[in-house]
Amino acid sequence: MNTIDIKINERSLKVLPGITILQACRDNGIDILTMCHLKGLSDVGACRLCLVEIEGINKLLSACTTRVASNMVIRTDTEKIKRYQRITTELFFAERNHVCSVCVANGNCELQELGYKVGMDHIRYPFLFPECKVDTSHQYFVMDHNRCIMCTRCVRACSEVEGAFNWDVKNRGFQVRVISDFDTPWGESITCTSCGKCLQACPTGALWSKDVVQGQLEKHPEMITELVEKRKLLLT
Amino acid sequence: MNNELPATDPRVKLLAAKIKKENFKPDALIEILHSAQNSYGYLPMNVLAYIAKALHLPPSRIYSTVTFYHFFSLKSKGEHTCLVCTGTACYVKGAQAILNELEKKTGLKAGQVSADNKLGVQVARCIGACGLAPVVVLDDEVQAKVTTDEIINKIIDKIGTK
Amino acid sequence: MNRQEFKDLVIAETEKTKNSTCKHKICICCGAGCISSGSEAVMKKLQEEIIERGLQSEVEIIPTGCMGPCNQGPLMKYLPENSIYQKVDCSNISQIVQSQVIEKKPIEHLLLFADSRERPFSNADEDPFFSKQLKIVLKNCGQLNPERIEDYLVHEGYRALDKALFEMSPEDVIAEIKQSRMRGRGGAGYPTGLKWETVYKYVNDQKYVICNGDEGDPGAFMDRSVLEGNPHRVLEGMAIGGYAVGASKGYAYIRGEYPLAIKRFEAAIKQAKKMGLLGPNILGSNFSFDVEVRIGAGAFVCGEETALIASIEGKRGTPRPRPPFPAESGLWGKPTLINNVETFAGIAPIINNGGEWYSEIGTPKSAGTKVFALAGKINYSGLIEVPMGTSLREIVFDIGGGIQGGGEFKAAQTGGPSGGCIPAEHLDVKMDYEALVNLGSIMGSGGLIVMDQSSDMVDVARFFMEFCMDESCGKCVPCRVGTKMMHDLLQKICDNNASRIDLERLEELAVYVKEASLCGLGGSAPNPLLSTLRHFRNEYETRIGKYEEKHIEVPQTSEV
Amino acid sequence: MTKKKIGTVWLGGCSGCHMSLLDIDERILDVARLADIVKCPIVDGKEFPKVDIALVEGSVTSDEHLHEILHIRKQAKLLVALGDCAVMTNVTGMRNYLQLNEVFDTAYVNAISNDQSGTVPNHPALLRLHDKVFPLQEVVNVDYVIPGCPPSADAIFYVLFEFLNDRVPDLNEVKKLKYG
Repeated sequence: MNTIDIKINERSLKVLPGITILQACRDNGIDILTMCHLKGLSDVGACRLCLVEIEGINKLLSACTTRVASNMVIRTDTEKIKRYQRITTELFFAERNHVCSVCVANGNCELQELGYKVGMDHIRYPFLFPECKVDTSHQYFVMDHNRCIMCTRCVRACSEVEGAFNWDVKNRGFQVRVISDFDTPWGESITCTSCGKCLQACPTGALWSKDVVQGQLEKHPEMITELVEKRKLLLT
Repeated sequence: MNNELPATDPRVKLLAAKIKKENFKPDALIEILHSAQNSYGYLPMNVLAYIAKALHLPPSRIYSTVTFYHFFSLKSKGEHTCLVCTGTACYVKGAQAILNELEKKTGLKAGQVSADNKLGVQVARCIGACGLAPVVVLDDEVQAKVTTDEIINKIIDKIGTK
Repeated sequence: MNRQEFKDLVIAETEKTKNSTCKHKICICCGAGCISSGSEAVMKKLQEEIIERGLQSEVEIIPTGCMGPCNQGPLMKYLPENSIYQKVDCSNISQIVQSQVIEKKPIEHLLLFADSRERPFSNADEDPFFSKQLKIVLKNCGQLNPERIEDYLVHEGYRALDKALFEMSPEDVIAEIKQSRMRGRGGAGYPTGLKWETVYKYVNDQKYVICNGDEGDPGAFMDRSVLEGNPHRVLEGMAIGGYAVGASKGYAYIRGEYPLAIKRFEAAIKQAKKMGLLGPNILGSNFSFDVEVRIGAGAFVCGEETALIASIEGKRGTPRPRPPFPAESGLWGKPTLINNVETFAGIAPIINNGGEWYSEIGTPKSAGTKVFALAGKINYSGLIEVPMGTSLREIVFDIGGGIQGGGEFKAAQTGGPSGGCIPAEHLDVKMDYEALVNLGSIMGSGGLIVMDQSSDMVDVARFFMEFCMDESCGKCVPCRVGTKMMHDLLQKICDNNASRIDLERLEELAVYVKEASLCGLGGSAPNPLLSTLRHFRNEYETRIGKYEEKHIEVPQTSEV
Repeated sequence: MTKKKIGTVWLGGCSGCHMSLLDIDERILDVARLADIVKCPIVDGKEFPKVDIALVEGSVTSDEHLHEILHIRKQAKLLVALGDCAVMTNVTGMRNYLQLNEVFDTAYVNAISNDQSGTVPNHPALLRLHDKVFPLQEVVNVDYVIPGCPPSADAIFYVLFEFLNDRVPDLNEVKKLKYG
């Protein structure tokens, strides 16, 4: 198949046309931070962690939504990008109430991992401490809005993979919250199939199953990716 | 849930007609919500459920759309509404002071409705009448270059008491 | 209606106007501003007065769109003398008719600006408020009845569409627009011709044209006035756009806050369809074009093109990353041309008079005219249209009549919550896209708010940040959390509770939000803050100084 | 070379960080060779003395804490925030999205108790809680932070040892960053 030449961080690479910059990086072992991206789900470019610099373009673009073009010269590791990744991470932590020590996802959390990766030892911005609900109405699962980072991976897993459309987002600005149906308690949802895909898609301790305790949560987001891959068999 | 809309309600007929006119297209959701809010004054939950069913849209999609836009309200806005424009021109001409005074006099914060549902106080981000700043809209009637006293008097005229 | 029938109709209508027995015309401004000031009652009273005096065959009363000086409304214009009366009241109608119509004498003390000018002008065009202006987009706004398509036809209406359809190929139209060097009037100033060409080049059996009338900038109301005052002009521009790029369907997205604009635009669509100027095979050509109105529901972010598209699709108005641009993948994934109301309103004159004519107006990089909504602490506020490159001083002092109450000019805010403040030392800046960007502001949609010494610039920055915080769609982190953080920090500074470190953090955040945000809302939200920091840093310093005085013994927080 | 002085203190926290400090076990001898621990919650001392390094556990929750941290800031050359509470309020900050009186009512009035007295203690000798809990860096200048709930003994020892040898530690570099 035809390939095109691109350059990432001074490395010359041959990649397939039409893939995203993120895909090109991952295929070639170049680390790129993401939060809202989950392979298999559509990309929304919301977390802004995968921002890259592209020569000739005076804006930072999200690698997950930008496609490679021939002779593109990309940088993923400049000081500015690193600084912005750290600010983004700090804003994630400051936005809601992330109390790692009492969180089910402690030690198994993509947000925690992100903090370590960007070397965040403290948060320079004042915490917002919003009042957030913990919805325990579902028979098996819990939605803890304190830990939600609004990546909307659950929303997309529910609509794109399960097709149930139980989840969506209400309000706007910093008042956005993930909702079930008409903002009804999850347990009273008429659309939820209790499939649990949203739990696997969630990067933090916002969605979890009632049978786990603090620090015991295990997540398998790759399960979503596999489901999507296997679906493709139906088309062949 | 026994909150189905009564088919005899003229507002339901209006809503049904609007949905039909829009060919049951999900992308007409916002137009349909506008029309529903016009006849109900706000968007009651059973109306949203009705729309969801008619357009085959998931409830979450409808709720997320409704809460995204300022225009739509899930709560009754009160029989009479007093909307203070806080756009830039009005801000420069002292809209904040009018709002503060109004909030003090009525005991209602912006977005609240009085206990008897007679009066609701709201704010808008520019209604585009900047040449007339500061502007207050009383029950869809634009009051130009207002003072707080004028507005208070007009409100008293409308709702009778303080 | 085919082409010949259209031409005959235009001739017939023009003849009719020419041969009218009415020697006097009285225009009453029925823009939203004047209606709120009571122009509808004035019109009713005037009609009664005319009937009472038996002058129906001599005086024609025309309800028109915005005349400009909205602050002085209700406005009434007497033609052919072109005398404008301000703050007309039912009680002085009789007097005006008697004096102006019967005795042919203007009543000086009722004329426009009579209360502030030494001598008002009986021909309003001689007043500096108008004489310094050049009206292209607003040309017919205060002259014709926006609810009658015939009025528009008499004023060269749909002639450009006719010309484009029968005398020009789509490539010719695009070439003409390119030659005009017109730039999008929505704010960013992207060359219109280039945009059209891009959409034209994408091959697809379905393309769309969208007119962006979601004028969300607080302080801007030019789109409203154009839609209310001359809806057919916008419609014609959209149809020409559709022809040029190969689209058969158009959407006009109009703010829900503008019910009158919606009503008039919908009426205009109906009239145009009836005459065959919209719909299948326009004027007998192969080109079909239909327009539908979509009503906005109150979300500033929907002015962003990808958010606007989501909104037309009936969803939350959240933007998505670009590329791909709407020109490639827009409404329902199809190539889509999106232009602002003012841009579309400027198309017909370019087709009629040629791109070269237009390109000679304005500055080398920004051609044509720009409509500004002048408001704030200024004597004559309202809607004005000036050639690009007019200096801020001319706008504020010559047209706007200077600062209200004899105050001192402190700053002009352009571009609304996405723009910045221009301080007094830059009063001579020639207003065009580049000059404003160089000063840390933007042209934006054209809101121009004048502030005097009573305005506190830190509070102004906080005000705009609060706006952006409320209007952020909440999708991307920098804008969702960043605007909230910046707002809180600004509030802290306003309360004299912020340290130097807070200011440093604020500045770092501002640059981050500007660069890292997904869409233009976040990308420009820090502009008011950054520009006030640049031009009025001392006001920030003063407040930090007040905090430091209070906390002399407490060590300052600092970077760890 | 004169020995350095270390002081440790425990503000709004659970003392877990101090437990972790004790977990450095025999490595305390390495510390003792280079420094004296002149103040810590288990060594009595009325006032926080002048020190080279102050390890501060916990967040600022009351007027007493505020007073103390301002004092420590003046006394310490190097102020180290120890543990998640000091760095990001952690569990102590979980009352920040509630009203203080709700918290009191839950703890004293509505909670099941022996005497059923149901009153909020209110004695002048008691410390007065602030409405909101703050991490240290929002109140004073913090020179170094060791997050973790608790931070591992390894991390604490590493930071102390580097500082005592006049080197600047980098928790990120040695992969000892941890929250929770």
